Amino acid sequence: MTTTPDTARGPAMAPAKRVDTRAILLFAFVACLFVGTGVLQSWNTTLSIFNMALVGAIMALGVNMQWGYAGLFNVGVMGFVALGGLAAVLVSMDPVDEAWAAGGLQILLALVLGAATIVLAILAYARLAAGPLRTLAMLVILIGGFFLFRAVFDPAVARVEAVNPASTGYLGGLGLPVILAWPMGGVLAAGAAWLIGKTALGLRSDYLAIATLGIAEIIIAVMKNEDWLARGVKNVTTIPRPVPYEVDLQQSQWFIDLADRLGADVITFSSIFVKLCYASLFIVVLLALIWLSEKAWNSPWGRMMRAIRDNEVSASAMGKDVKARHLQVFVLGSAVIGMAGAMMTTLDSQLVPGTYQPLRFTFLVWVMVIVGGSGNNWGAVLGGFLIWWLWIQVEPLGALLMQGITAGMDADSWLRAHLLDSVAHMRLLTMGLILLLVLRFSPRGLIPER
Amino acid sequence: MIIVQDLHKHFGGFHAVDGASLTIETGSITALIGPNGAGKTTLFNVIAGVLPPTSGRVVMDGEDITGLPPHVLFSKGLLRTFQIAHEFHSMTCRENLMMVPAGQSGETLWNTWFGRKRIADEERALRAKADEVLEFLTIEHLADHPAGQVSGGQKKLLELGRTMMVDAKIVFLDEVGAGVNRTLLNTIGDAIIRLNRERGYTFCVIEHDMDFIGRLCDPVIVMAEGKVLAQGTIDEIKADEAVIEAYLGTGLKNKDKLEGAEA
Amino acid sequence: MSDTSNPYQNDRGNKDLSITRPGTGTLSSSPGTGHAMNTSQAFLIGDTMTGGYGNGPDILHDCTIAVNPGEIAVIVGPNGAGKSTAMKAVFGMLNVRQGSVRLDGEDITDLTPQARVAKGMGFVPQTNNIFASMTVEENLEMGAFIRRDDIRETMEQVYDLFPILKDKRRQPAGELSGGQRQQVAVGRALMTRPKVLMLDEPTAGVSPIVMDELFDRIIEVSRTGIPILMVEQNARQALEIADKGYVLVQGRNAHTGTGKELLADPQVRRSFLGG
Amino acid sequence: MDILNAFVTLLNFVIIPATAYGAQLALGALGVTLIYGILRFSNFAHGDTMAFGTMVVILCTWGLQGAGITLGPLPTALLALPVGIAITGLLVIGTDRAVYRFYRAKKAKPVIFVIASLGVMFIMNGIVRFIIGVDDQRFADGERFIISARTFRDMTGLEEGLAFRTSQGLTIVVAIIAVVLLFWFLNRTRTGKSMRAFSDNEDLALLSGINPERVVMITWLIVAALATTAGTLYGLDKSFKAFTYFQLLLPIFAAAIVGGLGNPVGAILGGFLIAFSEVGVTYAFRKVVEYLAPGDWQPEGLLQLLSTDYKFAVSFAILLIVLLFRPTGIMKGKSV
Amino acid sequence: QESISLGVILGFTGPLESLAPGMASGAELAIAEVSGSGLLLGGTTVTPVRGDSTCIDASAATAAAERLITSDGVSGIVGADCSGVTTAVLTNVAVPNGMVMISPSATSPALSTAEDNGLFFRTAPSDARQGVVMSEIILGRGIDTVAVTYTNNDYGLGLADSFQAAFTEMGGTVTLVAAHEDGRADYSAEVGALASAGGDALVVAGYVDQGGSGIVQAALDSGAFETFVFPDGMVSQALVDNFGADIDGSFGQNPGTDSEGAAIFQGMATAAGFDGTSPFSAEAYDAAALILLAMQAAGSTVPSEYAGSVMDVANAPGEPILPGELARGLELLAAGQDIDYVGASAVELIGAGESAGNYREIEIQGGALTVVGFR
Ligand SMILES: Nc1ncnc2c1ncn2[C@@H]1O[C@H](COP(=O)(O)OP(=O)(O)OP(=O)(O)O)[C@@H](O)[C@H]1O
Ligand SMILES: Nc1ncnc2c1ncn2[C@@H]1O[C@H](COP(=O)(O)OP(=O)(O)OP(=O)(O)O)[C@@H](O)[C@H]1O
Ligand SMILES: CC(C)C[C@H](N)C(=O)O
Ligand SMILES: [Mg+2]
Ligand SMILES: [Mg+2]
Repeated sequence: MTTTPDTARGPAMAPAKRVDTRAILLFAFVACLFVGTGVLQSWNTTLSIFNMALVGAIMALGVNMQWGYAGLFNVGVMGFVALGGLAAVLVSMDPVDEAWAAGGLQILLALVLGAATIVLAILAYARLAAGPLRTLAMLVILIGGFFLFRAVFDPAVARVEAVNPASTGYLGGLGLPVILAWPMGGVLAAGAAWLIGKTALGLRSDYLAIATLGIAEIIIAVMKNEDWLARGVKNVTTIPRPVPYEVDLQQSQWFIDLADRLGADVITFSSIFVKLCYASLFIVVLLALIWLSEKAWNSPWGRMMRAIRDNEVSASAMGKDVKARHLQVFVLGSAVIGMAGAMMTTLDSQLVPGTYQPLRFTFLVWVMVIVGGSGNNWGAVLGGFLIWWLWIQVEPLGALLMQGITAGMDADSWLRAHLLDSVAHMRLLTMGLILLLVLRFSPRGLIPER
Repeated sequence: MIIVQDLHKHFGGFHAVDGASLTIETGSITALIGPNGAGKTTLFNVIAGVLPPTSGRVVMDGEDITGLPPHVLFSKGLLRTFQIAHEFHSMTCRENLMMVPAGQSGETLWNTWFGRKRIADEERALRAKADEVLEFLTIEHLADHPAGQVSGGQKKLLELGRTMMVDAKIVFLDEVGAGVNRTLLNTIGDAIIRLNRERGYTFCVIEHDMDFIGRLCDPVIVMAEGKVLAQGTIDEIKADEAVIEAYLGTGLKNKDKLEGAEA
Repeated sequence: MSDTSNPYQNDRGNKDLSITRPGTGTLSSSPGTGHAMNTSQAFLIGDTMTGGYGNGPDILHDCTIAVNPGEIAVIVGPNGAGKSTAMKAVFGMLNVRQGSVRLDGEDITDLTPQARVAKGMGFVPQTNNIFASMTVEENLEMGAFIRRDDIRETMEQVYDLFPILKDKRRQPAGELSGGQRQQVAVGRALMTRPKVLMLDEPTAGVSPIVMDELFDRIIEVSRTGIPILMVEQNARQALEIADKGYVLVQGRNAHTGTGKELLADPQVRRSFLGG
Repeated sequence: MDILNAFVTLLNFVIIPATAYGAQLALGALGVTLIYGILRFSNFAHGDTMAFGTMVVILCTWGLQGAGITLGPLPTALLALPVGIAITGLLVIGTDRAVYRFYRAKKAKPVIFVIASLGVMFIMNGIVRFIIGVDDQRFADGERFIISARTFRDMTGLEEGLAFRTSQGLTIVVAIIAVVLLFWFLNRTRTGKSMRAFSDNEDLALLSGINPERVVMITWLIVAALATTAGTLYGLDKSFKAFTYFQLLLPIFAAAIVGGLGNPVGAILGGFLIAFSEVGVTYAFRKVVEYLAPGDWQPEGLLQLLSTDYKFAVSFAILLIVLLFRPTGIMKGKSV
Repeated sequence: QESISLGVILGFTGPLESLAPGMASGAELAIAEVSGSGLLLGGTTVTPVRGDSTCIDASAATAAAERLITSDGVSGIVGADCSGVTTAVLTNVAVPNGMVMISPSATSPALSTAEDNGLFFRTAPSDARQGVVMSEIILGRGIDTVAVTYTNNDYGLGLADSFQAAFTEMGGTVTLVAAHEDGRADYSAEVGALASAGGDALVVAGYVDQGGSGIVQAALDSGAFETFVFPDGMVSQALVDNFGADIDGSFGQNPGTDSEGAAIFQGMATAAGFDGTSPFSAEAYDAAALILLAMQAAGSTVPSEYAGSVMDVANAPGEPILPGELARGLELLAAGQDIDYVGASAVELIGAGESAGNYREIEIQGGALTVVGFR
């Protein structure tokens, strides 16, 4: 354990003045990776990886808040990302008037009824004394409520989904600018996180993990099967963009002039331009989030969170409301993840519930946090960039590796053919190899918590 | 100050605390002693809200505090230390102390972003206070050392130090002395007396070192098998047959033999 | 380890890397033997040891502790003096940069802790000294892990010594009170039937009656010829039964003498024994 | 007669499939729970370890079949099982040497192990696909059924059939034997206890003379045996496909956790809980009610609590509810 | 002498990883044929570059496409395979970069109306059509109550929807439509519900090497259904390999014609060492061939220039071109003549550029797949 006494931390507020050369070198290295991709492959590729990496970094920041700050093992990242995506649809798509007319209000009514049932049941549970009467009352409320809900809900849903199912068949959104979906994604995720936190945060480590994982699966199941909400597996495509369309740019005179002046090909430049627009929006969000989390983490708030993480029993005896704080970071972290989810859906301009797979949206983000260094915001961000770059680039890297392996072999040997056929699987294998290597040489993460 | 009424705490079929009733007077330094497994720590844990009681009540200054969570009790001025040190291992010793005071404005997220000046001032004061406590405990050289990597006794000191960071009404000390050097323990004893006299803290102390108890405490409550066995001044207790049999014992059996062998 | 609200809950192992990995860190000097010193002879001796945790600063400075068959040696000193560190060093849990450790004349400086157990050394650490999730009886069985003979008799002896453990033998040790856990820890070490016994504050937190019993038992054990090396904060009681006492201050031997001598030394009394 | 028919329907579509599926999950969960119990981390590579073991068994089975060796009514794969276990054992022990040992020595946090196991998962994933490819492989031979639906109908004259597959029978039997053996091993034998001691307090285990490397090796060997057996039985019952084995991981973990991590009996209970909630809650009771209802009365709807779209969600919801009331699983599991 | 490359974006890893190799081989067969002929635009050579669509991860697919276009500089894309990622790649990469994309297998009805600037085509028909064909086949066999299970994605749901609509319209009854997720460990729950709902046959709108087979297996084992109806995702050699005579009497349909093209293609595939009957392999061959033929027709490898020729070469009038005759097609085009590419799947592009939908009706007889008619 190497821990250098950190005298510079001073009144814990002062930002670490010590310039962390290791961190700077690592960021420079990752920057090289991106620039290298730009030079060797294309700037378009780099930028599209970069944009997703920004989103990944934000997700990693969110997970880092939960795990790094508070030791909460949230494996339901995917669910919050999906909720963010849902927000993008609900905010930016145009409302489908026909569908609303067919039963929109009735669906809302049903949802209110459903919520009321649950609230009533909880009230009954809290107010009535334990005993058979309470059980009976609860059962009556829940079962009655369920059937009432279904009776109102089902026909309305059937009518809404029947409205032109090939292209709509859902209620649509609010028709607002898609940028608003980002904070909304955060709010939606935060709301869900609050509900989850209220019930499940008492669970420990892996039990919390499986609980959150389960909730994420439930969220995805709802998004897949409730077509009236966001078309389910039929997907919502053509979500509006906050930035211009390439095709429009390619036709605008000013843009053609600009491209000319820069000596660039209009088509290539148009897609680079669009990506740069996205990138700058994302960077603003990322920087703001980093600033906020750095300030919070290097303050008495952060100190309190670390204490809670180290020892809950003792922190609680020292007057810290552990439950409330856990809920707080859980909600905040989830909001950040939800925001990233909305940003991602905006970038993709489509919501495809089927793409939400735990491996990609939960475990990959975890890898980012751990490889980057949990408990360190910069680490999480670095991990986000590095891992996302790898996730995309291991495909060509893996192929390259395979070529290397097979280079020495007889041109038409059976093994060589077989290996070259399997080249696609080098993708995950390479990822695994790199992951293990990184983890081996810095088990506490690339930029560890101080 | 604290009245415990017929408290029970059962673990499955085992009655760790089995109908204990006792009173801790305001301004006293009350000792709680008893054989290992008598239920002292369990009683502490119930009072401090770590464990829910099976039955019974705890009253503090006329207010029923049974089953309140620890952090609420803390805000009511009830503090406790742990028998097995519960330090925040990845934080420095100084931070371990600085985190204690409640109501720090820097614990509100909003302030960490937009109230930075105020936080800086508060932090300066806190830091000075923490350093003072560290110095008192003779571990000022460990201020920037991670608390997880100090010696066993130093952890206990830190544990005590945390109670000195705030103005408490009542402090429960669970075996502060175990593993602490006796000379230092005397200093701690002095501190406890000073806190008691000057700042009016009430103390309830679990300890197995009878000298320490004798110097500090009045009254002494003896627990055994989850119940209160005896109560009185130290001298009364030392003379109590039941207490001697259950707890104090009569000294080393082999002692004379040892000396005999040497002779 | 099962319940959040269990105040006895603690982490697995002591998070102290040094304990299983002697000398992780960058220190390259070969531990011990290269700098072997031989200042005196004893059955078990940590001879002029210098060393520390990982690549941190030295905690011990030319510290020597030794014990012979039939003897009880007690180490006392202020908190953080390095008493536990010295014990760990003797048991091979950290890097001894200079000096050596010898058992029965054999240099064991380079042996791993496991190997030392096999050579008959028994150790009760200061913290985390029980298997919290296992029953008391299983704790004792694990103490006898390296033994192949019948352990029932030893177990009965331990139960005689600590009757409460017999009552609780089916209970997970993690649910015991602080003092009871301490008894389990000592019991576990005794189960090995060690050739030499090292105890780090065995009486911390035990009631006076049990402390007396423990000391009695320790005397008995030592009578059977087993050397006993222990750290104690209940220093006066310990020194009374000690054949040899060491006062450590800041990792150095500050005073050495028989128990009686140290008890009689006014300066030692005042500074370390609480007057 | 109708009552019998109703009962047989329920048996055929709910009880038997759920029991067999539960046993499959339980076997997988046993491996997960053992690693968690002794080595203290959630091993994400378990699904792919199962795939690897099964792959070896399949290759061997093909060899045996090629040589004309079979087991009569039982699947030949059972003969190949020991080979599979041995080779998988070598693989996981090798993996431990190459990967996990380092972190153990570093006393890394469990989450580091989890992420490392994710890396191992990727690599095993690749290896399996390199060797056997991504396609469906069927390697079951011998009698498929102990009793098939048609035979049952012919035999009893009932309207409803009842099917019970050899592989289902095998799985149930093996799962029960495995859990009993494991329980006995961990709680009654010296080696088993030393493994628990190691898991409890590594340092103290060392001080008691327990050899950590041996404990770790034995753990991995048992895990290899469990994983290979579980994978093979699953493959015999359904089919072998690398991708599905990865997907199995989720319900397996759910089973291990809801049962209480580190507890073999919990793994069995968890497996059955997950399986029965998946199959039971979404079952449409129409047919059963039809048989039981008096006269010609026909229920209108399907009498289904929730559509099967939500079966996965339902099993997770039940898991959540269980955890809310028993925060460390049915059998009070461990947590790190 | 120029050399160009074509992108082949398919889900080499992920849930459809077992379909991808067959499809890629199909596409690469066509590419090799053209390149080998030395006739494309005066001897331009063509190399395939593979990209991994993962089938489900839109971001990874987009990134792969991005790389193919901007870094490898491909002149056209065969792919993607699954409808979801196809849409993503189309809107996010292909359209902005003006790249031509021909998907061999994305069958979601929604793609018919996607905004593509005339750059997107598919050699597979929209599932809207298949629903109608399947209903006719089922009713034609005197079956009027069926249960339906579909793989829970846009393909499965789209197909199930269009089938249910068509079937009920024609007077049939659907007892239950239940989704199943691919790659799950167990399908007893679905089969239990479907069995309870009853029906004379079970329509399995899934993938043969995914949940589809799992459902069939579970239904057979428990005796819940004996007759199955298989749409395109299920019809393949793997089906009979898996179940053999157990599913005798079951039937279904998949895109295909009685054209000799299909047979020729299978022969070529066998010669090249892969299974030509594997789903969408023929369509992939045609997709690649169409791109290259269109280049020849337009005399350019620039996507924006040859995009307009795709429909021309695919449809009549002109000389019909079968698999293996690509060289002849190139010659004809070079000579300024019109061709009508028929290919391995009887390509006929309608509407916004998707296959018209010729289906062949198959039946399992004696444990073998037999073609019993065409629609
Ligand atoms: N979580 C638990 N589950 C079961 N039994 C418990 C639990 N916690 C404590 N006990 C039992 O309750 C009894 C009282 O324990 P407690 O810790 O209160 O004793 P104590 O008086 O503090 O002893 P000591 O002086 O040794 O610290 C002991 O016998 C112990 O075994
Ligand atoms: N794991 C560790 N890593 C680094 N330094 C440590 C570690 N453990 C202890 N130290 C330091 O080593 C010094 C000696 O500690 P040690 O535990 O040996 O003291 P001790 O004499 O046993 O004190 P006590 O009586 O309080 O138990 C202390 O200053 C402590 O801060
Ligand atoms: C590869 C195919 C089976 C894909 C399917 N037709 C879809 O659109 O998703
Ligand atoms: Mg106690
Ligand atoms: Mg010590």
